[in-house]
This record gives sequence, C-alpha cells and structure tokens, in this order.
Amino acid sequence: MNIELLTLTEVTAISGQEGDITATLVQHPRYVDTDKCIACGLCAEKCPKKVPDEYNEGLGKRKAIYVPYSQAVPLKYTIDPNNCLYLTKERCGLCETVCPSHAINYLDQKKEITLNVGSVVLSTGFKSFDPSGLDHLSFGKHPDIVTSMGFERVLSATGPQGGHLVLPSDKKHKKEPKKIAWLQCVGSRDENRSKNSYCSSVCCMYAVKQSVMAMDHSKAPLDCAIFYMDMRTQGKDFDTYLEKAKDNGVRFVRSRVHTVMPDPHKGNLVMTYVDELGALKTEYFDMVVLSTGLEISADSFALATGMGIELDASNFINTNSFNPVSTSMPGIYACGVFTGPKDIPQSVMEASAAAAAATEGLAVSRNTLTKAVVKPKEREVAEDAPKIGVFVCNCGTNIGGIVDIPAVAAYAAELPGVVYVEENLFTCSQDTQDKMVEVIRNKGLNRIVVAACTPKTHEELFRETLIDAGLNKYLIEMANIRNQDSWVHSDEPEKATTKAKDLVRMAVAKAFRLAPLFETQLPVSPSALVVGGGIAGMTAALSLSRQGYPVTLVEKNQHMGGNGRQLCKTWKNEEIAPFVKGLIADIEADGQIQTLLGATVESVEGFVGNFKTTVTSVDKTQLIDHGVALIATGAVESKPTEYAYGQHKAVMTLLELDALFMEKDTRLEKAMEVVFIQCVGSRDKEHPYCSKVCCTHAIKSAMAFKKKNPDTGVYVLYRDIRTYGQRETLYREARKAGILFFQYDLDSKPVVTPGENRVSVEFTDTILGRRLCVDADILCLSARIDARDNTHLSQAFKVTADSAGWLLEAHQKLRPVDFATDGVFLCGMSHYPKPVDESIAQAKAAAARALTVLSRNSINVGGIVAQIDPERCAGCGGCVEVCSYNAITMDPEREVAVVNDALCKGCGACAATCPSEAPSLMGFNNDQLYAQIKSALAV
Amino acid sequence: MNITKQVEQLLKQGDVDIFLAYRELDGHLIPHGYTLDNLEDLENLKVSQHRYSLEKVATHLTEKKPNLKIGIVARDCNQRALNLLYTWNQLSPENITPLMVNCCPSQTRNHSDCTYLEPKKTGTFKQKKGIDFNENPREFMDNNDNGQRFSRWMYEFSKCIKCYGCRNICPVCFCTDCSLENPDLVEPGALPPEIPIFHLVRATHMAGRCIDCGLCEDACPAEIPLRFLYREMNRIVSDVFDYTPGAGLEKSPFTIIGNEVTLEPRPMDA
Amino acid sequence: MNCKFVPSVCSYCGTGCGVLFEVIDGKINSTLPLKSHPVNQGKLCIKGWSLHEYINSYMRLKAPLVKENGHFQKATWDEAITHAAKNFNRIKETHGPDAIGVLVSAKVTNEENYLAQKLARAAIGTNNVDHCARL
Amino acid sequence: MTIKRITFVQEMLKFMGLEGRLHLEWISSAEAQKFARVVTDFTEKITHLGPSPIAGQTRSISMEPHENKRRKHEYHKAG
Repeated sequence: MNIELLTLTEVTAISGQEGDITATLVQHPRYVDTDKCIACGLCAEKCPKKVPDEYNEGLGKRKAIYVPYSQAVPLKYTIDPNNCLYLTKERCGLCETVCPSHAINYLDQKKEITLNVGSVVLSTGFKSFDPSGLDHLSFGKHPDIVTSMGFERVLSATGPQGGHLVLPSDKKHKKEPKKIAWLQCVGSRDENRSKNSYCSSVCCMYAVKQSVMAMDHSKAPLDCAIFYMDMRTQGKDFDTYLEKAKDNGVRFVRSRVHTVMPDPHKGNLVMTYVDELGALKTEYFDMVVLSTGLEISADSFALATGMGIELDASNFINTNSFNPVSTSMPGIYACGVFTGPKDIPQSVMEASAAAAAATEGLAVSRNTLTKAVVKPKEREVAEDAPKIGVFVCNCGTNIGGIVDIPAVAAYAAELPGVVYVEENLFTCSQDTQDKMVEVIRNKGLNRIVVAACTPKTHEELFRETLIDAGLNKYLIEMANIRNQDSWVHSDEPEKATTKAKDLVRMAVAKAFRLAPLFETQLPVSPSALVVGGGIAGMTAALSLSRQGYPVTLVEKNQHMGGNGRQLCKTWKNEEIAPFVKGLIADIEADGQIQTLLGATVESVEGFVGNFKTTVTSVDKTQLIDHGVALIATGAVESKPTEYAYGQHKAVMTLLELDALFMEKDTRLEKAMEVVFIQCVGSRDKEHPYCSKVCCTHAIKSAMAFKKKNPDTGVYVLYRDIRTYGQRETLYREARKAGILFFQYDLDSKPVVTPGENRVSVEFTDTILGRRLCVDADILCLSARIDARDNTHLSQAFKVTADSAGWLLEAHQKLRPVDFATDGVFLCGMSHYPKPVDESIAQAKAAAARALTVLSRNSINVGGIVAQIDPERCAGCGGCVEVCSYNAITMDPEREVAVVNDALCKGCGACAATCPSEAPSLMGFNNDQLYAQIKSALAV
Repeated sequence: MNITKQVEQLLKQGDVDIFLAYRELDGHLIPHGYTLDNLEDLENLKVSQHRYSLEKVATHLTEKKPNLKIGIVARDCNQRALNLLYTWNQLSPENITPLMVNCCPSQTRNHSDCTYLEPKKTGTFKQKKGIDFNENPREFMDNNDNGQRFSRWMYEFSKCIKCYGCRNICPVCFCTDCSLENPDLVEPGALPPEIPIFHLVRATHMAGRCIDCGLCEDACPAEIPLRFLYREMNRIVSDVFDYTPGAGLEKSPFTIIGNEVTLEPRPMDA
Repeated sequence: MNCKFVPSVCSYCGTGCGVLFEVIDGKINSTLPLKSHPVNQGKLCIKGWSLHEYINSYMRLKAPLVKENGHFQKATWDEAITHAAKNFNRIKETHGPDAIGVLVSAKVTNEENYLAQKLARAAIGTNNVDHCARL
Repeated sequence: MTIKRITFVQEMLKFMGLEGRLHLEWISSAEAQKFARVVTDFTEKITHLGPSPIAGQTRSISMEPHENKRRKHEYHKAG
C-alpha cells in the first residue's frame, strides 16, 4: 500500500537537494486502463500483429498488445505503439471490440508527474551485451548460436520452447543437441572487439549452471564444454558447484575461441581454438552459447549523466569502496549492476544497503507520509456451523480454457456445507475482491474456498479479502486448479475437470473443519545488538543509530576495527586506516551507541523483537534487551602450512606484507625478486571454497612493488585470476606494468626451497612447457581466509553455519543478510570472505533489514503454529529434539511440552514425531488433513 | 547378602521409598510394593518365574508422585525397559534403583538371546498356515515369497480379537492418547480390527522403542507371533539405524533429527 | 505411597479369568492378567483389560436413584427398596408374577447373580430371569 | 526424519509381503520434469503390481463430515 508503482515512466529531471528533491517524471501511455483490465488475454488472442518477443530474446513472438512475461507486475496488458496497427495506421481496432471490460483507450496520452521526495535510488540494472557485431562468432548467422539470455529462455518452462532443449534451428523435428559449447567473456574482458575491459562477474557461474541444467534437461547424454580464460566462481559455494559440474562431466577448456562458423557439411557449427598447450584444434558443436557480459544501456547512461552523476570509463556509476551505494550527487543512491557488474545476492544486498543509505537522512520524518487502513471488526464464527462459499476461477483462459468451470461450480454446490458458489473470470482482480467482500457479508459465509491458482502467490491476497469482509483470515482454503491441474493436463480437458472437482472436494472437506486462528501482538524493543566491531559491525551500528535506534556493540577484542586495522589500501587505492579511524571516532562520538570491549555473548533468550542477551566483559556481566541482533564476527587469515611458511623470514602472508608496507620496512626497498603464490590453502579438498579477496589483494600489492621500482621482478603464480568486475582493470594494469603471471594446477604446485637470504621457487610455465626457478627476496602467500569459530554464538542465537564454518543465510540469493531465525541478521566476512566495499554494502543491508523489525511497534505471533495438548502429552521430549527452531521446551512443573508462538515456524515436525498426537499444527491439524485425504479417496 | 536383606536395607536407609518386587500370595507369585509400612511382607519376597512389567508400575507411581524413589528388582529385560523409559523422559534414573537379579530362574534359552522361558511349541496346523514362533525372521523371508508372507501374516492378524493386550502389557507403551484408538487411523468397532493396518501402526510406533521382552506375545490370547514381527522390526532398526532400544541411554533415531547413518532414498526398482 | 496387587476373578462372564488389580494408595489403577491363573494363563480379552475403568468411572452410581416426575432423584437405600418392593408387589398383584422379568449384570459377582435368581424365582415367583453374559 | 520413517516402513512392508508399494523421492517445485517422470514411473509400477491385496479389507471411505446437515444451496453465476 505504501509502494506506488509507476510503470512506463521515465525520470526527466531531478532538482533540489537531499531531503527535498523534486523529480519530474513522464508516464508514457499504456493505452489500457489498468483499473479495468482483467488480463483475460482476449485482446492478445485477437491482435493480428506479431512482433519478435524481446523477453524471449527474439526466439518467440508476441502481439502488439501484450504483457511482457507471465509474472509481470502489474499483470495488465499494454499496447506497443510502434507496432499497433491502429496507433500507427488507424486500422484494426480489434482489441477494443473484444475487450470485455472496455479497458482499451487509444486516446491515452502521456502524463507529466512531479514528485517531492527525500532521496532517490537508481537501480536501472544492465543490458546484456549485443554480440551482433562480432562477426567472428557468427552470431545472427545461425539460429543455433544463441546468447546466454536466449539459452536461459530455451531452458525455461515458460520460454518459447516450453523448457524443451531442442535446437532452435530445428524446432519442428524436436531435434535435440548432443554437443553444446559455451564461450565465456563475450563482451567482457575485451577491449579489442567490445570496448568492455571489465569482467562481468556473473557469466562463469551462469555458464556452469546452464551446462548442468542442460544436462539435466537432455534425455540423451549431452556433451557440454565451457571455453574460458579464468574460471571466476568466487561466490559463496560456487566452487563446490563448479567441482560438481566437473564431476558430472562438464568439460572446461582454458581457451579463448577465435572463430565459430556454421558448417552445413560436417556438422552444425565448427569452432577452431588454441588449447592450453598451444595446439590448434577444431571441434564441431550442435549449439553454441555466447556468455554475453553485462553493460549499461544508453538510456541509463543518459539518465545518470542528466542528473550529473559521475560515471567511470565503462559507464558504471562511480562509487568509492567506503560508500558503495552513494553516487557523486548527495541524496541520489544506486544499487545493482549500475554501480558495477555483480550477481543476484550482491545486488539484493546493495538494494537493502541503498534503502538504508537513502533513509538515514530521512529518519526524522519516518511514517509521516505512510497510509494505513482501518479493518472491520472480526465476526465470531468459531461456533457457527460451516457456511462455505466456493469461488471458482477461470483465470482468463488459463483454467477456463481447459477445465469445465461451470461443471466444477455445479459440483461444488452439491458438496456438504457449501451454501454459495460463484464463478469468476479473475478472482484476484480488484473488482472481484470487492464483490467477494460483499457476498461474504450478505450471504453470511464463514468459510471460504477459492479454486484458482497457487496459495504461494495468492493466499495472502485472499486473506486480506477475508479481513475486509470481517472474517478471520485463516478461514480460507485454496484449491490449486491451475498449476496442479489445467497447466499439467492441458491435453486432457475431461480428466482435468474431474481432477478439479477432486481438488475442490478436498478443499471443501478441509474448509468444513477450519477454525479461526489468532495472533497475539508483542511489543518490539526498539534497539539492536551488534556482535563484532569490525568494519561491517561498526558500519551497521552507525547506520542503525542514524536511523534513530540505540545500539549495543559487542567486540571481543580490546579495540574495534577488526581486520580493517591490518589492511593497507583498497584496490581503488583508497587508504583504509583513516577510514577505520573515522568509523571508530564516529562510534565513540555517537551517544546512541554503547560499545562493550573485551566482551562476549554468553547466552540469548527470547525471540524477534524481544531478545534478552547476557554479555560478559572482563569486569561485569550485563543483560541487554534488544529487538534485533546483527552478527558481524568477521573472519581470519589462516596461517599457511606449506611453502616454507614460518621457516624463512622471506615467506609471509598478504596481511603480513601489508604490515611491512604500513611500517615502510626497508626490506621492501631492497627486494629485487618478489613472488606471490595464490590459493594457498583455498580451493583444495579440505577447503573447497575460494577466499575471494586474495587475487585482487595480491595484484594490488604486486603493483606496489612495481611502482616503487619498475625493475623489480614480480611473479604471480595463480590457478584462476579472479579480479572480477572492474577489478579487472587492476589486472590489466599489472600485466602492462610487466608483472608476470604463471598458471599452475593442484597437481603441479610450485616448490619452495629455503636458501640463506632468499627462497627459491620452482614452477612450470605451461606455455613454454618448462620448469622455471626464481630466487625470491619476498615470497608472499595468499593464505586462505578462515571462518571464526562461531559455535557458541550460533547456538545462542539459534543460527546455523555451513561445513566450512560460514554462517548460513536464509536464502543465498533472495535473503542474503537474514538468518532463518527471525530478527537475527548477518554481515561482513562471517558470511563469506569479501572485500571492504562488499562488507560495507552488506552491513548497511543488514541494518536495513533490521529496520524492518525495529520500525514496527509490535510483531504478530501465532496463527499457523503448533499447539500441544497437555492432556495428551506424555512428556517424552521427542518434539523438543526435532524442533529446528528451538520453539518447544518442557514445562518442568507439568512435565509437558509447550510451544513458544514467537519461535514456531509452523513446520509441523513436532506433530509428525509425537507418538500420541499431542501437538497439532494449527490450520493443518490431523482432523483437517485426514478429512482431505479421505475426501481425496472418496470417488 | 540375599535379596530380602538388600531390600530391607534399601528401605531402612531411605535409599528408596518403595521397592517393587514379587511376593507369594495364595500360591500366586505376584508383584508387590514393599515399603517401611509393610516390612513384614518381606518374608514372602520371592523371585518370580513369571514376569510382570514392574517398570510400568514405576511409571504409574511416578505419575502420581514425581520424585518418589523407587527400587525395582530387575532382570535384563527390565533394565532395558528402564533405559528406554529414561531416554523418553518417563522415568528419571536418579529416582530408580534397580536391583539386578539373575535372568529367569528357569530352563532359559541361551541368555544372550534371552527371550525367557522355554520357547513355545508350534502346532502343525499353525506351522502350515501361520508362522512358526521359533523360526528366524530372516529364514522366514528367504523361505517364503511375497504372496506367501502376506497371506501368512493376514492369517495371523485375522485372529486378532483387539483386546489391546499387547499394548496394555507393554512396558514401553506410555502414550496418553493411543493412535490405535484414533478413529482416523483404525476404524472403531470392527473385528478383527482393520488388518494389517492395526498391527502395522503399532509396529511403526514401536520402532526404536521395542526392547524385545516378549510380554506382548505372552499376553496375546490369539497366539499372534508378535515377537516374531517385532524382532524383524528391531533387526531393521539395528541394521539401518545402528540402534538397539534399551541398550544404552541414546535417543531413538526417530526422535532426533540427523544421524551418523546417512540414508538415501531407495531407487524405485529396488 | 503404597502399591499392592490384588488377585481377583473377572466379573464379566462365566469364564472366570484371573486378574490382578494394581492398587495404588487404595485406588485401583489398572488391571493385569494373572499369569499363574490356570484359566486364562496370563491372557485377557478387552473387557477384562478394562475392568478397572468402570470401578473408577465418574458415571458410576454410588447411591440409589428413584424416578419422580420423570426425573431421577437421589434416595436412601430404605426409600429405594421400599419403593421397589411396593411397586413389584403392585405389578405382581395386578398382572401376575410373570409380568416381571429380572435381568442381571455381568459386573456383579456370581454369588450376587445367584441371589438375584433366587429373588426372581422364590420371592417374586417368575422364571423370567436372565444375564447378559450367559455363556 | 522422513527418510528414516519411510526406509523403516519400506523394510517392514517388505517383511509383510507388500514390497515396492511405497516410494520416496525429493522433488523441488522447480523440477517439473522429474515430478512427472517419477509419478509416471510409479503409476506404471503400481499398475504392474496390480491392485493391493489389502484393498477391500479396509473400510469403505465416506466423506460425509460428522455432524453435517445438508443445507439449501444457492448457486449463483457471476463474472
């Protein structure tokens, strides 16, 4: 309700300053009235004009009146004015004739809108690189050469091929490819043909994913080969996925392919390339996928420059590492790929971070412009006999085109308890919702069944409708006759109708037994606890304080700063020490932040909104009330166990080298030969993950040597250089500066022999095919980053860590800073190794997510939770053991188990475990489920 | 020291409030609770060759008075039952003092395989139609095909008179609300009870709990080879989950999430 | 707290199974089959297993009730017996002794059943006497 | 937990002579093809095994809820 969506709208001008910005917008005409459109699809069915479908990368067709894709929000049709016959030639007008709700308006005009806002967030995303100009890859010359976006659509169930992996060139015969090649870095890391010198960060991972999925989709064995320069799978768990792909048989060839040509005689597509050992090879493939990079569209470029925002050479917004979501214009923030190529988790984090940054300055006016609605009083129906209303949805032609809806409705009317049945074209449309409210009131309905689509997307909506009608929102049951019926049985309408009846009968049987469920409101303690006083912890604490909430910052050491104290410079050459000092000063000056040094979390009680944490420091123990907790305990550089580390003073880690730089040690001046070894302890059997920061860190340090003295011999021994994103520029500079890079594999690791003053490092140059030896004055090891031991903390906060010790977020892509436990958030390196800018973005993101709890006056608990009948409970404690959320405890007095509503997630594990059926999951109790099962079998 | 003396001492020292053992009464050896108030009964204390589930009595007493200190004369099977009841929070080891006695003062089988008493002789009719009490469950699997096994079990179960004796006598059946009386799982009022569901529901609930004492088979008026069934069940629990109920104080694999034993879903054609 | 076991005979039918009542603090808590009983040898049927339930049932009558104006009212034994005797006599006088039938319960002992039978035949003079578990 | 129980019941059913009629498979909502394949295969397998020998032994299933009284129905067509 407090988000207004303006589609087809562009920003034309921005003026004013942070806190008082005037934005001028232009809304282009849609030619369809969104209030009237019910998205029935009749218009598109009748529209005679076919246009290549942009969403499907031109692999399919759409009409001139269309919705871009099935999940589009709002789900309303729009007319493409460049292709509409009426708008271009004043002919046709069919859509207006067929539209049942008179939503078409050819006279729609563009509107100017002026908004007064406090801040602006830019998140216009990216455009996929267009490889049309790359004639050496023959894109556009053969339908079986597709971009990665195109291949994504090929694999998608909603795509032009319905998820069937068949050659686009031979869709008619459903010919399946047997060999597919992926070419990496198309439009990335390429100044020659594309002007995009940066790395696009995401293509390696998506190519691996696509190859694995393709193998999954293919009935016959599929040969997948990925041609790459460096495999950049630096994200959390990405390397594990990569290894799994290798085990599954995906081939990885380190080579930049220079030619792809159609070859109608010998095979489909022919490819020539030089392999790692320098041999020229020719291989035939059925399909070639170009892993196209990410770039900024001309429109985004114009938008940003129009606002006066500084961009870098590649048109990404210039940000600094310490303010990763701020642009050069105060009050204008940015997130996502507009600030640099990045993957989904990082984009989602940045989005939250931008929300935090954009609202920090506006905290005083929070809730001044928000709207709230008054809900009618709930009708008491618990004791009333069920009066079930069934609403059967056509979903346009989605359901109605297959299932005989009138027959289903007539059947529903005969079911026990049903007093009212209605058919709707779109049950979810606003006007139907209003009508439903009226019907529920007038007919005195007290249980509702909606036979439509999936509760996953729509149950919340219908619950709102029930609230509007004065019914308890849990008195609804949905029968999914779309996803589970009309979609899967589109070829057999009669059987689909029978199944729809079955599904409705089951839903009615359950609805008959539905009882109102109640939620209780608990107040929220409006304060936060941050564990860890490193860069992430301090950033998060400051952000929350600026938002107006008191924070307790717990730091284990006697001083704050964490790893930041040992770091020299970021890859953009920004000095880290002054920044960390500034943060500490800000924290100390902040009256709302209480810092506890030398302190650890002892135990935690309570739940979201109401935590009570015991913190002990040297001299005292205190109990802290807080509504949310942020965990930012960081990570540590490991001590290597190989390459003569600890045996010779010339051998050191990156952080130790940084210390020498900060101390301006004379050894650095004298060093004539410097060797860096990457992946020391990372990406091996014991530690399969990539430590992410070391490639950039090592190259930046290597550059420091070259800058001091260009004659210094600097060698980097690596496995894959992972200077992702714009860090690639650093790598390029390093090569230009004469730093030598040698690739090694796990089975041919460099050999280090300590000498008197120097250490000798022996390794193989794969290109020359010879062993080389360097006597190094300094051997710097890029040591693995280790997770800290968070066992105690994770037990206290009931959060989990993965096998390597990294704390586990609720969802890797969609909820990257939340834990599965409500009210606890994570940021910084305790989540996974990451550079300073990403830690800061994540810290701000965690603050933003914490804010969603803190800004509420109360939280609702209850509803679909388990309840334990003390009469039935034998006190065996089985449910306590299986509860993953620690929501069940034993009442020592009565020797029965009790559920804490605030912690219970409604998973039902307790109900399944109990030998005497004492727990029941409200809304899914045994009575209801047995009724559904019985009615499913009653034919 | 003989057992009577030991019990007397335990009571007098206040180590236990009540001691559950057997006494001879009118020619029957029956359980009895010895307390300081009836010390004179001690002269009739005997070790019975019949077995009653004294630990079940202990749970009844604990229900009424949670911190009652109870002594129990225990054979190996009683001890297993006690261990199991500890792990299921039905008794607490601090309150129980078992006094171990020699297994079964009778012509027992090999003690390591303790069932108790001499095994039953199985009649020829039963051997032909039903299941021989003394057969090894694994041999039963090998000697009979799917259909034979099924019809034999259906024959056994069809004799059931639904007396609930197997449940009532069971020392480790402690649920307050029994699934076997749930009308949604087992239809009420039908005899024989819904077969084989009735027995399978019980077997499933006994998995990870059955301590193989044999009391159920003893109590069964229809001579259903229940031990035979539960032995196979225990074999599965032990082979698949590496767990022997009552052997120690580990929790049953069915009440804890995760396990050292990793399982994979079975392929469909297995 | 005391706990004793009292051997007894099942009152439900004529088989005469041996049962054992678990008595905790003077209250019957559960029923077990008596293992050494020659009749049932440690086995029982569902009725035997549930013997203790009716003893402690909250629905069990603990005082005689007399129906007055369609409602049962608590009465003393004297009142109840007088009321019954008076009315039996009235029926016997108006309709003859065969107008009275006696049905006896399984939940009382054999001896009591014998006495009820005597009452029917000798005192009332009817042969219409029966028992629910006449096996 | 699920896999423990199902594995147990599978073994138990095997002992009882009802082998192969219970199958467990994890299928995510993103694995439509797998779902279709598993359901088709299992349906085929069950058809091949024939009707369950305990079919008919079990009670007839009625769907009439306990204290249901049929009410007058209203049937209204809209939208």
